[in-house]
Amino acid sequence: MAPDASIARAAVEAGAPTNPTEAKVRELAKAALSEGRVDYLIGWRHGYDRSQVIPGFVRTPEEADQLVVNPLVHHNLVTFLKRNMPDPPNARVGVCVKGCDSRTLVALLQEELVDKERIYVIGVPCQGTIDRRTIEKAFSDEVVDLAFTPETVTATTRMGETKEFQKADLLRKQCSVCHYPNPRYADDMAAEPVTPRAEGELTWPAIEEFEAMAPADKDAVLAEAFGKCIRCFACIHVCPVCVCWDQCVCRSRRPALVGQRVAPEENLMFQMIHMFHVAGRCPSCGACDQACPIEIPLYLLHQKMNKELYDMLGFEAGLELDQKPVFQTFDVDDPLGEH
Amino acid sequence: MKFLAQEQLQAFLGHLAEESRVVVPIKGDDGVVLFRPWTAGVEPELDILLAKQSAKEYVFRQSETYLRYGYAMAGEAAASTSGEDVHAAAPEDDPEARAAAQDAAVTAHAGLKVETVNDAPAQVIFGLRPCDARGFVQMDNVFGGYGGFYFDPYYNAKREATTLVAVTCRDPRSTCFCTSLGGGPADTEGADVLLTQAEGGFTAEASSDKGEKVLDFPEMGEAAQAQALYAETVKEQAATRVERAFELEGVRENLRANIEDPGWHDLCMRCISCGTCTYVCPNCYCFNITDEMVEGTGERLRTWDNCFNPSYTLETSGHNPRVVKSNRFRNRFSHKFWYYPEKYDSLLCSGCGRCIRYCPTKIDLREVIRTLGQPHPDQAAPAEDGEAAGVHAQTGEDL
Amino acid sequence: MRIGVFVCHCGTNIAGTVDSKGIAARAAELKDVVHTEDLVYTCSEPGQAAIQKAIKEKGLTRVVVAACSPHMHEVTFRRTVEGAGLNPFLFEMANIREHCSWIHEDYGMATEKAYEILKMSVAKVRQLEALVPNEVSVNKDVLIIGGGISGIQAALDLADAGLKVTIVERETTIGGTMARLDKTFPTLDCSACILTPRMVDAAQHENIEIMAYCEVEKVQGYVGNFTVDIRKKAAMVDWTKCIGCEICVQKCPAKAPDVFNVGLADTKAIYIPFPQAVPKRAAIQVDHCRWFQQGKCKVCERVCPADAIDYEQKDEYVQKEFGAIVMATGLDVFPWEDYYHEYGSGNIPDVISGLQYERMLNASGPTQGHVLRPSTMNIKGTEPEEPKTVVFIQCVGSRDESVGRPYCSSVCCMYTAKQAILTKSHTGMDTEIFVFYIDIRATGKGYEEFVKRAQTEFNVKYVRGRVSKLYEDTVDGGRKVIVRGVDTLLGKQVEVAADLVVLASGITAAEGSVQLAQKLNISYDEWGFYKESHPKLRPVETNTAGVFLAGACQSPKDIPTAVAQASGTAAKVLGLLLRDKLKTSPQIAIVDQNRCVSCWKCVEVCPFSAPQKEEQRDGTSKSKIIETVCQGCGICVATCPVNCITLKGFTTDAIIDQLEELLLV
Amino acid sequence: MAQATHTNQAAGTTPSDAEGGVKVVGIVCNWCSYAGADGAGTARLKQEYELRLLRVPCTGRIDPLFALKAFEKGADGVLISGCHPGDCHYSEGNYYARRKFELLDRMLPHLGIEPDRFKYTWVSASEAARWQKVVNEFVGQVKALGPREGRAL
Repeated sequence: MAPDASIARAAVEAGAPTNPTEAKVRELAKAALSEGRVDYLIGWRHGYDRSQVIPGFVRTPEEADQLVVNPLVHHNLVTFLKRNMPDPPNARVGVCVKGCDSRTLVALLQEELVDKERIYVIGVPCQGTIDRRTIEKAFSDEVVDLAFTPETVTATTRMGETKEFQKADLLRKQCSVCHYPNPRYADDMAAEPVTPRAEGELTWPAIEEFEAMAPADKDAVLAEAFGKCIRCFACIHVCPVCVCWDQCVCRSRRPALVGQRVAPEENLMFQMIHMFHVAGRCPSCGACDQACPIEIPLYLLHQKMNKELYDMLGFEAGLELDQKPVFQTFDVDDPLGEH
Repeated sequence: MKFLAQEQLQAFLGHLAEESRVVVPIKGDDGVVLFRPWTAGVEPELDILLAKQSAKEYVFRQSETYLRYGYAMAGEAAASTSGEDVHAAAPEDDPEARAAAQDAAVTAHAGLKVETVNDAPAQVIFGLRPCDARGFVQMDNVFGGYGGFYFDPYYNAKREATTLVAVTCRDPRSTCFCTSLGGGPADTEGADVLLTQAEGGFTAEASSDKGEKVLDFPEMGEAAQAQALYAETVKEQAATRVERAFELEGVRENLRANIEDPGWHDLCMRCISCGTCTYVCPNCYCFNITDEMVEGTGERLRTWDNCFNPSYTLETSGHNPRVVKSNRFRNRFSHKFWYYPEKYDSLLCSGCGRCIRYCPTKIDLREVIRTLGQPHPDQAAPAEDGEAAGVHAQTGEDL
Repeated sequence: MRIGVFVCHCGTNIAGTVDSKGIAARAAELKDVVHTEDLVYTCSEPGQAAIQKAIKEKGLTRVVVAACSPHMHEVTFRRTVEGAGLNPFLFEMANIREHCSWIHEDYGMATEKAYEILKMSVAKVRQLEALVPNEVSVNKDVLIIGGGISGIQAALDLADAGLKVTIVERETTIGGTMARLDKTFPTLDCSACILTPRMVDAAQHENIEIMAYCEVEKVQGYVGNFTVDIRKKAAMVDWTKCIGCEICVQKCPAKAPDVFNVGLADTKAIYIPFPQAVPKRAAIQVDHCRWFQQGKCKVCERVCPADAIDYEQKDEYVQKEFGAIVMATGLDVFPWEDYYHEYGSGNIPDVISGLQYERMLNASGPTQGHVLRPSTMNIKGTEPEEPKTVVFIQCVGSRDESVGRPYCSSVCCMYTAKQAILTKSHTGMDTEIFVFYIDIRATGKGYEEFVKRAQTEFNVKYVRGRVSKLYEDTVDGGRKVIVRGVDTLLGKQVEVAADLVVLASGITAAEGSVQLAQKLNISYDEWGFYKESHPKLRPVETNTAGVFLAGACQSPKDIPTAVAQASGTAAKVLGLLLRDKLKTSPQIAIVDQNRCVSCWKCVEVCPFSAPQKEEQRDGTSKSKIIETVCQGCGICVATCPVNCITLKGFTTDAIIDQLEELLLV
Repeated sequence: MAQATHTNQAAGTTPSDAEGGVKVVGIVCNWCSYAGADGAGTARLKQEYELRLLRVPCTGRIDPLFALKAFEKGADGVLISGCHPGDCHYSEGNYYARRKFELLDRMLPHLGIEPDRFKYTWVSASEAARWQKVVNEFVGQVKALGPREGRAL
C-alpha cells in the first residue's frame, strides 16, 4: 500500500509528544492501525510549518507519531467521513473528534449518513481552539512557529520576532462559550473529560452587537461581508453536515434557487441556503468560518440560527443519537404561535 | 529610474485617479487585505502581505455580464434590426468589431434583442506583486489569440485599459516560489511599472509605454544614486529569500508519466474539493457560462469555475470524465505544468503561493510537484495494490 | 411552445372591474403567447368551444384561462382542453375574479393586478408538463359514520344498489335524534312510525352491517382505498348472547341519568335507551354500576337468562377497508344552560329545552306523553300538575351573536309550532300558549300553512320579541315562572306568568365532530359543522376525495332536507364506486435518483410513507416514491436539500418562475 | 432595450410599480387559505391591491427559501398562510411548515428585513372574514414600511 503522501512527504516532523492527550491519541491510533481495525486514521498534524496544523491521514503505526493535539486543531475531521469524501469510500476509518466535531458526527449518525460500523472514533476533550489568523494579523511579518502553555500562546515570526498572547484572547468565537468540550460520541477517549468553559443557559455573545443594529446598518454590514464572497464553496464543502455537495442545489440551474451572478444579495441567498439545509444538524462548530479564504463572518448566520432554534424549541444539534433533526420532525404542541 | 517619495504617494494616486480607476490592496477592518478601488486618503497595503485575492478579478471578472437580451414582439425586433450593416462595417482585422458584428447579426432574428456589454474603464492596478503581474501574461495567452487561438473581446478590452504598477516583494513568504518558475520578486514581466522600496519611498521603473505614461507625474523626480543602489540591494536580498521549491526540469514529462499514480489519491485525501486555490490564483482562468433569464429577458454571464467543482466538465449526457476528487485534483496541477505548457509554451503558475496559504487544509502545490512532478517509486504500483484496488472500486476506472 | 390565453368577462363579474379585453390584448406581448382572446362566459358552451377551436387552429400546446377560482372551474377547463386533444395538465387558471375583480373597486388598479396574476399563470404554464393519471382498483364498501336518519337513509339507498355498507354508531342503538322526537312537522305523523321501520330495514338488510356502540379511531389511505380502525366499546354485555329482554334493566338496583330522555327521568346503570332500539342490546354504564363502583351486586348477571353479562369485557379494535366514507354524525342540542343565565341556567325546574319537551310529549317518554310541570313531578303525596300557561321562547342559541351562534338552526320555528299544537291536544284547547319569536322561518313545503294553523286554529299567541328574563315567583299562591319580554310590534313590555317555559334551543354540531374531522382531514367551520366542497357545485362532497356529507353534520337541517341530502349523497357515492378503477391525481412527487444523495429526509417526513429506499444495482440505495401512495402534498419536496424531488404540477421551477415574473421590474 | 421593452408592456402603472408602491407575495395552501381567499372574494370582502397569491398544495410544500428568494428578487413583503394546525389536508404538512417559518421569521430581522415584512398564519376555508383581515393588516403594515431600499438581501 502506498504510504500516505501527507505524512511521508511531510514538511515538518512532529517530534516527541508535547502533552499527554497528544501521546494518548498517538497510542490509540497506533493500536487501531497495528491491530488492523482501521485502514487509515484521521487526526491532526503540522502543515508546512509549526504554526500550521492540518488534517493528517495516517496509514501506518509509524506515521501515527506525526499526530499532534494542541490549540490549533480546529479542523473538524468528520467532514472527511461524509458522502463522497472518503477515498476509497468503503474503507474503515479512524477519526479524532473534539466536542463540537462529535456533535456533527452524531448528527450524521442520526440520519444514517455515516456507517457506524466502519468508523473508529477517538474522543479528544477540548480546551478550546484558537484562530491562527488573529495572531497573523498582529504581525507584519509571517508567523512560522507557535508554542503553547495552558494559558498562553507564544508566536515566533520568520524574522525571529516573538510575542506572547493570552490564549483566551485568541479563542475561536464558539470556543469561548463552549458547553460541550467533551465528545458526545467516541469509542475511546484520549483524556479525562474537561470542565466546560460555560454552563447553564446557552449564550451567543459573538452576535449580540450585530443583533442590536438597526436594519439599515445590518444591511450595510452584510452587503460588505457577503460582497466579498468568491463562491469557492469552501464553507459548504468543509461543512461536515452539508452532505449533498456534488449535488448542491447552490450549483443547480434547475431549480435555480440562487443565481450565478456574484453579488451581495445572491451571495447572502447562497449562504442562507446552506444555513437552512444544515439547520438541526449544525452545532456551530465553526469549520465554515475557518475555511473561508476571505474570512466572511459566517458565524453571524449559523450562531443566530442555533440561538433561535434553542430559543424556539430548546433544540441543540447533535447531542443524542436518538434525537431527530429539528425539521425532520414536529410536535403537535410545539410552542410556536403565528407571527 | 524615477523616485516616488512616501509623502507623495497619496498625491500620485490622486493624480492617477483623475484619468482612471485606481485599484490598490487595502486592509479592511477585519484585517483582510483585498484589491479594492482606491479613494482619496486610503493607505494602500504595500508592505508585506499578499492580498488574499489576486488582482485578476479586475480584468477577468469573477462574474461578468457580457450579453443582455430580451424577447420582444417581432414587429419591434424587426424595427431594431440593423445587424447586417454592422457586419458590413466590421473590418476583417479587428476582432472586437467582428465580435460586435456577430452580436448585431444575432439581433436580426425576429423577436430577439441582443446587446453586448463590455465596459472597460481605464484603470491602474497599483501595488500588485510581480507574480500577480506575471499571471496576467499567462492569461493573455489564453484570451489574447495566442498562436491564432481564441481572441476574447471582453478580457482584452479590460486588459487593454489596465496599467499594472507592481511593487517588488521585499519580504517574500515561506510559501513563495516564483524563482523556481523563472520569475522573481522584482520581475517585470507583465508589469508596466515596477516600484521598489527604498529610503523614504520607492524607486520607479517603467517597462512599457503605459508605464512611462503613468510615471509622467511632475512631482516625481529622478532617483538618487543611493536610492537606486538601495533598491538594487532590496531586489537582490528578496531574490535570495525565496526558497527553491522544486526543479522544473522534467516536471511536464513526469506528470504525464505519473498520470495514474496512486499518489494523486494520497495527496488529495485532505482536499475538501472547494475552489479556493483556483479563485485566489492569479493564473487560473476556467469559467462557466450561464443565462439568467426571466420572461425572455435576461443576461448571459461568465463566472469563474474551478476544476474542483464536482460539476466541472460534467457532460450533458450526465457523464463526467473527472468523476472523483483525485481526477479533478490531478487536473489542476497537470493543467498548470503540463497541458498549458504544451499549448502555450510557458507555465500557468507564477509561484505566488496563495493556493498554499489560503487552502483550508494547506494543500501544498510544491509538495505535489515534488512528488508527482518527479519520477517516483510508486509509479509502477502493482495491480493488487490496496490503494489502486480501492480507487478502482470507487471510480470503476482502471488505474 | 405555443401558449393560448383566454380572458373571461364572466358577464360583468370580472369585466365590471377588470379590462378583460385589454389584458387579453396585452398578453399577446408575453413570450410564447401566440393566441389571446377575451370571452364573455368562458365556461359556457360557446366559450369552451372557442378554446377548443383555438387549440386546433393555432396548434396551442399550453392554455391559460384567466377567470374564476380553479376550485370553481379547473376541472371544467381541463376537460375542455382534453377534448381538443391537449393533455389536461398543460392548463393553468388565473384567478382574476375571487382574487381580484370581486375584492377591488378601482378599475385601473384591478386591471393591472389582473394582468400580473395572468402573467404569473403564463409563467407557470410554461413549466407544466403533460401528466397521465394513474389507476388504482377501488374497494366498493362504504363506511357511514352515524346511524341517525341521514345515515340510515344513505345506507339503505346504497345497500339497495348492491353495495356493502357499514354503519358505525357510537350509541348502543341507531336512530339518532329523530328517535327522540314525538311527532314530525308539518304532517304531525309520528316520528317513530316513520323511523323505526327504516331502522329495522337497515338491521335486516343483507348488505348492511350495523356496528353500534363503536367509534372510528383512525383513518388512513385515500379515495377508493381507506383503511379504518374502529373501536368496539365494551358494553360489559356479550351482544352475541343478549336478547334484549330488559329483565336486567328492570332488576338493576342502580339509577343512572337518562341521556335518551334528556335527564327528565332516571334510567338504570344497565340500560337499553328505548323499546324500539336497534340493535336492542343492553349496556352497562360503568360509572353508575354498583359492581364496578362498590364491588358488589352482580344482580344483572344473576337475572340474565342468556348469561350475556361479562364484567371483564374490554374495548376491541377492528380494522376495515372502505372505498368511500359518508359523514352522518348529526347534531347536538345547544347547551343553553351554560349561556343563558338570564333564563336561570337550568336551575328553574319549569324551564326546559325543546328536546326535553319532545320527550314529555312522547307516549313512550318519561311521562308517558303527559304534559306536566317538572316542578310538580316526583313529589310524594301530590299529583303532578298540567301547565295551564305555556310559553315558548325561540332562537335560544340561534341567531344570537351574544352566545356566538349567529346562524339560524332552521328547525326551531317549526318544532315550536308543532309543540304548541301538540300541547293543546294534550292539555286541552283552554291552555294558554305564547310564542316569543324574532321572525318566523317557515320556508319548507306546507310549513307556512302549518304555522298559520297554530296561530288561527289553535289560537297560539305569537309575540314578536325577545325574552329578557325568566324568574320564579309566587302569583296568587301559585308557583310561576315570570316571563319578562318585549312585544316589539306593540312596542311595550310584556310579562307572562307561565307554568311551563319551553326554550327552542338551537342546533350545534355533534360533540367530537372536530376531532373526527381531523382524523379524516376534512374541513369544518368554527362551530364544528363539516364544510362542503362547494355549496352549489359540490354540496355533498368534502375537499377530501371519497368523503361525503349527509344530514345535520354539514349544517342544521330538518328531517326532509336531511333525508333528501342523504339520498343525494348516496347517488354521489354510487357514482364514485360503480367504477372498478379510479384515476389518481398525477400531480404527485417523483425522485430524480441520479441526484438523490440518500439522506432519507423524504422518508422521514412523509405522512403517507410514500418514499421508500430502493436498492440500486451498485448496492447503494436511493429514494423512490410509490406513485399510488403519494398524495401530492410536497412536504418531501420542500425537505429534500438537493431538490431532486419534483412535485408534478407544482414544481420548484414553476414557483420560482412565478415569483420572478411577478417581481421582475 | 429588452429590459425597457418588458416594463413597457405594463401600460399605465400597477399599484406595485407606482411610486412608493410595494410588492407583496402570498404563498398559500390550496385547501384552506386559497379557499378562504376564494370565500372572501365570493363575499366581496374588499382587500388591499398589492398582494399576489401563489397556490401550492400544502404549506408543507413551501421551502422557506422561497420567501428568501422572493425578498432577494425584490419583494417588499411575504405572507404565508395555510390550514390551522391539526386541520392540514395532509394531516402533518403545516406542523413541519410551522417550525421552518418560525425560524425564518426569526432569521429575517437578522438579515436586515423588518419583522413586519413577513408573516405566517393560518386561515381556514371557512374564514373569509379572517382572510380579509389578515390581508389588509399585513399589506397595510408593509405599505407603512414602503419599498425596501439599500437591502443586503
